[in-house]
Amino acid sequence: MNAFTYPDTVDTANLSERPLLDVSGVTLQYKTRRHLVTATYRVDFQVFQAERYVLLGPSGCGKSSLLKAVGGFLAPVEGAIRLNGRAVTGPGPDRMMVFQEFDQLPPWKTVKQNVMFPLLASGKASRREAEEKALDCIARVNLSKFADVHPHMLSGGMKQRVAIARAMAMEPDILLMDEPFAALDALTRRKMQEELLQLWDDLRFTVLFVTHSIEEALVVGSRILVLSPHPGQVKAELNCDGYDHFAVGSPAFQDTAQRIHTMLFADEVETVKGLPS
Amino acid sequence: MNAFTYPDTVDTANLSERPLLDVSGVTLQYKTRRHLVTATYRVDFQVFQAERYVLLGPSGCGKSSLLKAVGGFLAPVEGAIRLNGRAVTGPGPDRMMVFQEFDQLPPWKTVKQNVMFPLLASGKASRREAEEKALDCIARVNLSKFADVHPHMLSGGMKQRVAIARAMAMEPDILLMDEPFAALDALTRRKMQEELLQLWDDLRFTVLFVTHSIEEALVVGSRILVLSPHPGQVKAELNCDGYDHFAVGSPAFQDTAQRIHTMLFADEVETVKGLPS
Amino acid sequence: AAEGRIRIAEQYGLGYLPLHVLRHQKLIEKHGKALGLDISVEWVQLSGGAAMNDALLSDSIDLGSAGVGPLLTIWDRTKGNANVKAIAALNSMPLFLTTTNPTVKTLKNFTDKDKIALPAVKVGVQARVLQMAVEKEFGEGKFDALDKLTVSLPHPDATAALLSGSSEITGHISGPPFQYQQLRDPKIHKVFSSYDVLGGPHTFNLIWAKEAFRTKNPKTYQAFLGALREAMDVINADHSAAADIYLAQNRGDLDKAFVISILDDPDNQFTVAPARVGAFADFMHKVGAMKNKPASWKDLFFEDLHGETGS
Amino acid sequence: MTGLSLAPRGRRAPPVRPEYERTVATTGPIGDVARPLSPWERIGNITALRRFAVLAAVALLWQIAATWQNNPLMFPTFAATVAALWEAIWRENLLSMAWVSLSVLLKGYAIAVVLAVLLTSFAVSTRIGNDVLSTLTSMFNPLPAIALLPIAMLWFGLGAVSLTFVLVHAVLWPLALNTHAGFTSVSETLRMAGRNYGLSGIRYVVTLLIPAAFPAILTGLKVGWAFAWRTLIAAELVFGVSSGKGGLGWFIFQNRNELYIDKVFAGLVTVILIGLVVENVVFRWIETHTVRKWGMVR
Amino acid sequence: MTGLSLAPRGRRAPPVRPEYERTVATTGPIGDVARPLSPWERIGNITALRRFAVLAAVALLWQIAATWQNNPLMFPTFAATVAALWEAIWRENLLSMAWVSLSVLLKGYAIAVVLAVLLTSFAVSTRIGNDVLSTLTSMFNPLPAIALLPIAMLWFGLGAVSLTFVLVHAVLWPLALNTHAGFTSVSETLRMAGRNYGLSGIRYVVTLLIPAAFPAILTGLKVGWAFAWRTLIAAELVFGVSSGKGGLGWFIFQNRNELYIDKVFAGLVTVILIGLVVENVVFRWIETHTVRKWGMVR
Ligand SMILES: Nc1ncnc2c1ncn2[C@@H]1O[C@H](COP(=O)(O)OP(=O)(O)OP(=O)(O)O)[C@@H](O)[C@H]1O
Ligand SMILES: Nc1ncnc2c1ncn2[C@@H]1O[C@H](COP(=O)(O)OP(=O)(O)OP(=O)(O)O)[C@@H](O)[C@H]1O
Ligand SMILES: [Mg+2]
Ligand SMILES: [Mg+2]
Repeated sequence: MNAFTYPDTVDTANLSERPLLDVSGVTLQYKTRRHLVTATYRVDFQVFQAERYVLLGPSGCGKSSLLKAVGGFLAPVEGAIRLNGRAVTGPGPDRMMVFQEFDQLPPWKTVKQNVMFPLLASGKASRREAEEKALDCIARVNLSKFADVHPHMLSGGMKQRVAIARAMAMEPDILLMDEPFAALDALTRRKMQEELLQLWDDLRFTVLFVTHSIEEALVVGSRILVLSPHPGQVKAELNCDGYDHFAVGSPAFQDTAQRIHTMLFADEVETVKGLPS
Repeated sequence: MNAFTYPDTVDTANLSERPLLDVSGVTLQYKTRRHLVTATYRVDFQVFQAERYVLLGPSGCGKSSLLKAVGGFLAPVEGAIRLNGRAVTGPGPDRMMVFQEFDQLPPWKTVKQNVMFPLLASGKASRREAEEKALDCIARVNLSKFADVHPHMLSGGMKQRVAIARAMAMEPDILLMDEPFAALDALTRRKMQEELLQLWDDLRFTVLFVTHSIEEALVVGSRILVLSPHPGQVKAELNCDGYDHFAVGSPAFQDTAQRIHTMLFADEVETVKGLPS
Repeated sequence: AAEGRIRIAEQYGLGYLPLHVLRHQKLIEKHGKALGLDISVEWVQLSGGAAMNDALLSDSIDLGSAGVGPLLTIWDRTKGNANVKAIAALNSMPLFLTTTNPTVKTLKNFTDKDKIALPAVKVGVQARVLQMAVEKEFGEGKFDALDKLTVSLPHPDATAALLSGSSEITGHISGPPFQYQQLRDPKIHKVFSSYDVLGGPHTFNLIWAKEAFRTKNPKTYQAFLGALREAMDVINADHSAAADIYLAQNRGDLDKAFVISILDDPDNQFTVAPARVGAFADFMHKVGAMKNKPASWKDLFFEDLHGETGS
Repeated sequence: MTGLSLAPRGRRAPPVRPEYERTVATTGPIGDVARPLSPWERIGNITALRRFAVLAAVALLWQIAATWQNNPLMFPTFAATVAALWEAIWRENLLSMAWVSLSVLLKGYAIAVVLAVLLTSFAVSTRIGNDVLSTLTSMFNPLPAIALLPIAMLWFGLGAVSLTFVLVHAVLWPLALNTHAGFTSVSETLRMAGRNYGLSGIRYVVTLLIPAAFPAILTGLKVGWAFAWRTLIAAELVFGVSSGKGGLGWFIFQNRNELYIDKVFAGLVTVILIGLVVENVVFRWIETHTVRKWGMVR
Repeated sequence: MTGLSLAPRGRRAPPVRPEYERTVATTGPIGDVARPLSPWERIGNITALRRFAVLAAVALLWQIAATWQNNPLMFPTFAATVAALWEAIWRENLLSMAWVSLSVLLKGYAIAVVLAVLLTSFAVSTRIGNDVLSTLTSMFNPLPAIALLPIAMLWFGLGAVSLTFVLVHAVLWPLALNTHAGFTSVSETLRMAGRNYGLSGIRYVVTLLIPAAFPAILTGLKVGWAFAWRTLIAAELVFGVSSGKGGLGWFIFQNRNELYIDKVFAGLVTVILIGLVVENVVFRWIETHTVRKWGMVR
């Protein structure tokens, strides 16, 4: 983790003034046969090149929906989503997504084939290169022993690690991760976080990261969007660059964590009041 | 949370000497067409009446498998599992399980019906009672607004909350929970933890709890089983009674957390060594 | 079945006119009353000889009616056990080989480009008639010389194919009324009539039963035979009335004049006496389609008819 | 991350931006989480119009093909068929004939559905049951109904019972196959949840497996329905009927014999129309109120 | 937690137990995580034996029923059928007849599979395609093959092409129905993952939807296979073929006309045997190497 020293070597020449991802006034709704469910209401935020942007908010506030909208799977009913200035119209391999659900791995492919699949499907790599790359990424998520196993033989956390390896192997413009580490134990989680930061340090890609852990948000993110409960609206945007695992105990870290906590707690009190005993 | 004061009012007369759940020398294996995967190796532990027993271990170490074996879904190839002295032969509503996967809710039932389903199926309650109870539990997991919605319209965390409500409504002899709060945000998670402890305080049921968060283990559990990486073997059993949310900052808490951390880290070093760079 | 109940299966087509008359005029009931018996008659319509024999053998019907071929087959197979025999003939009618190929005057003119449609290749009356004709023309033992040109096709489909002129089917052996419908088309002409092949009129359709039915229901049987004879008389007395009955019974709106013209044709005779059934049996035995050879036509019929002059 | 890493992008860093906090908008119209759809949106979901267009296109194609073929004895035009249909309905009681067929069909269908459920429940609960089902299915499924009718007649006599037997044969195997396949693809987690409730035996099948496998079962029901028709018509065509109560197949057979090909097609169109109604009313209703509502299919 | 809470269990507390730490056993035999199954375990998985027992039971039942019925002209015994089968194979070239049928069948089947894939791909990618498929299926699926043969003859002449057309009709619709139902039940997450890879159009269907819907497709293939046989036999029964190259259906038809019922049953047994082989060898092999290996079915 001591390789993680970007602030010293920033190359400000490349700093792009236009945001990579521009989400403005996005309202997301699910139409079903009888209901119209509003998931988020007029959310706007910008993500710049090489940012590690975290979406934080209570369960059901529309984090996954926002990520799906950026992924191009869900069209906003209001507002616009622009990637590199172009409106997002559909999904594509430039935005690799790690889904929250465990059934995101095609069950007919082994772990290795699963990681190779998007590389080959998008034409990003030849078969040999894809295989090499896949094995490398599988090793990074510590699943080398299981490379030739089908997903149904994996535990929940192992499945999610495969999904992470798959997304990382693609080295996309922007990585969309929906609670990728939620199913992982403290240790594996920490290792994956470090792996992600290490990789970021190498490649300076952009991440849009959904998490429900304040600590994780602070460690992984460089900027945090705090969302209100359902329907999700923007509550605050905070900077948190510079915290790594070693900063967890520091007063600054604890301060920020406390601040976010309070923000979330404000709602808590409200919600609890409304609850039937 | 100030109602959570059990140590003062312990009724030692009822203390049962025989463990409620006795897992001895259990080896779990998955047979597939070509492989035999050992998930856990000769694991033994005892859970006593009213204990909050936590299984802690790295991803893929066999925690879910152990829980499934206790649930009666997976027969051990070696060793025995006894509940109340009787060998576990199959699943039953005396051991309600919260699964790790998000697809554990029958999609053809609404949230309310889902919570009522096991109550009715096991004959534990009449329709009217079941409905009343279901609505109460749904309110506790803060989903009253979604009581008449089908699961496919819920977010990941909401689905898991329904599963928790469903299990709690059953008030089983032993509650089996497989990372039930993993998909929840910090706030909801804390609320659910408190809810669980509150309920425990009222009813003194027994919980077998899988988690990957050391903090959660210490807060929720009264005793912790630490498992080694795959295949899972018992590494340690620790007491952690008396820590609640307010104890998180205390030195004792931090000590225990650190101790467990080190235990897990011991492996970490080993594993990392074995990793291809 | 108990005495007083009879289940008769008829088929679609003019050949079964005597049965249609029986049904329409309630003649069986009438003859039963004369014998002091209330007979309940059940009618069933089946679509072919094979279905008929299946129904008879499974005791779903008492009397089955179809062509000579199915009778000879079931007689042969049940000889010695169920003993199915014919009660009476229903008619004598010719079968024509018709063609749309103007160059075909005799069988020898058929080439490999032609296809002759039959209800069932190699089996059934039509196929046997063709084989007999071929043997006559090509020489002893060569009865199957044209079998390779034959194609199985139900009458209506073959007729439609022939009339439409847009398929490979150039020849067809059917029976009334299809062959008459075909001949109304100037493009279609007759190659031979089965009467030429067999040397005169021959029975086309018959009605038959298991021996057990006759021995257990002598009065019902007698009433049926009497009624059938009366039906023949009704038809032969007034073709126009018979045509009316046919049209009433078959619900279709076939042209009445056309029906009368067929009935008026002297080739088509309605009589209970069999004609040249023995010749068919001999041929089928010769080509191996029958294991048993009847000594005379009388072996094939119950004795009630043995007084008739048949062949 | 060796090999084909993208070209290094240098040590870029995002611009440093100010933090901000906002007050959340009061819950106005967005507050009621579940607002019903507007009537207009509801109408937009009706597929009847698009389906009707497809039907019209098929009819048009038919008319053109038939006119071009110009062979009314084998392939009448759509217009001629409609005329014949009209006439058959008013003058020849086509509808009551269709009803005769339909009632036999419904009986056979219902029996087959019950049998299929029993058979697959048995198959799913025991290993030998599984073998029995899979062996019987692979044995009997390929047998044509016509081959079975003679045996049916032997056992049940002529008439509706035999037809029903053949119908059951036609529907049972494909339905059992689909149902069983549906059962075996129910997710392991759902299966465990059900057994956790203490469900077992027939209650497990009825309250858990059947709804969970409902998309597959519905397909089986559709396929079975189609094959019931196919079989009934074929059986009537080949074997005729008992007195007086001719069905649709007999109507087709009779008119074919008289070379009224337009009426033959009218009979077939009746079959098609019944099929359309059943698919678009009955099955669609079931689908909307089950698997679609439950989000089990798109 | 009001209402029916269990009786309060008092303020019980568990006994206080000592903590302990253990050293983890060295990785002995348990170390190699994936140990191959022993030969004995492998043998235990063979189902051939159990299936054979089922077959024997069916044969026995048949023999008893036929002996009891004692009507050899309608329902020969199993023994008589086997004898007739033996004779038909050696003296009447039954095998080559079966081969004739089989080759026509395979052709029709293959064409139908391709068409079904195309049609459902179209249906799954556009809304109107969906309507077209569902309308066509509900229209044509119930039509019996026999009703279509005249039109087939008109367009394709006599012989194998018409039969193939009818076969395609028999297989296409049920297969398309199953495939489409399979496509629509693919999980939304998997669907999104596929589109995330940049897959679209036919590549999306081939590399994602088809494997994901494979359990349903396999059922469709099985049902289609069975119906191809049913149709071929029925079509040959009713329509025959040009005399030289009679198939199995023709064999059955001819012998039925001549009342050689034991041979009819011999023909049917041939169909059954082929069905068993295809199910237990071909489809089983496919199943083992796809959906079972992938853990998509139990
Ligand atoms: N169905 C299965 N078939 C074969 N192997 C399996 C199966 N399920 C789990 N395993 C294997 O068993 C081991 C333990 O799995 P298990 O799901 O119990 O882990 P876990 O401790 O719950 O992990 P996690 O925290 O990631 O959920 C893993 O190595 C996994 O590969
Ligand atoms: N398919 C759907 N149909 C209808 N409503 C949906 C659907 N998916 C999600 N919703 C609703 O949208 C809202 C936001 O869901 P979303 O999955 O985005 O939440 P989330 O922030 O990811 O929550 P979590 O942390 O629990 O995963 C929820 O209220 C949910 O009920
Ligand atoms: Mg989510
Ligand atoms: Mg697990």
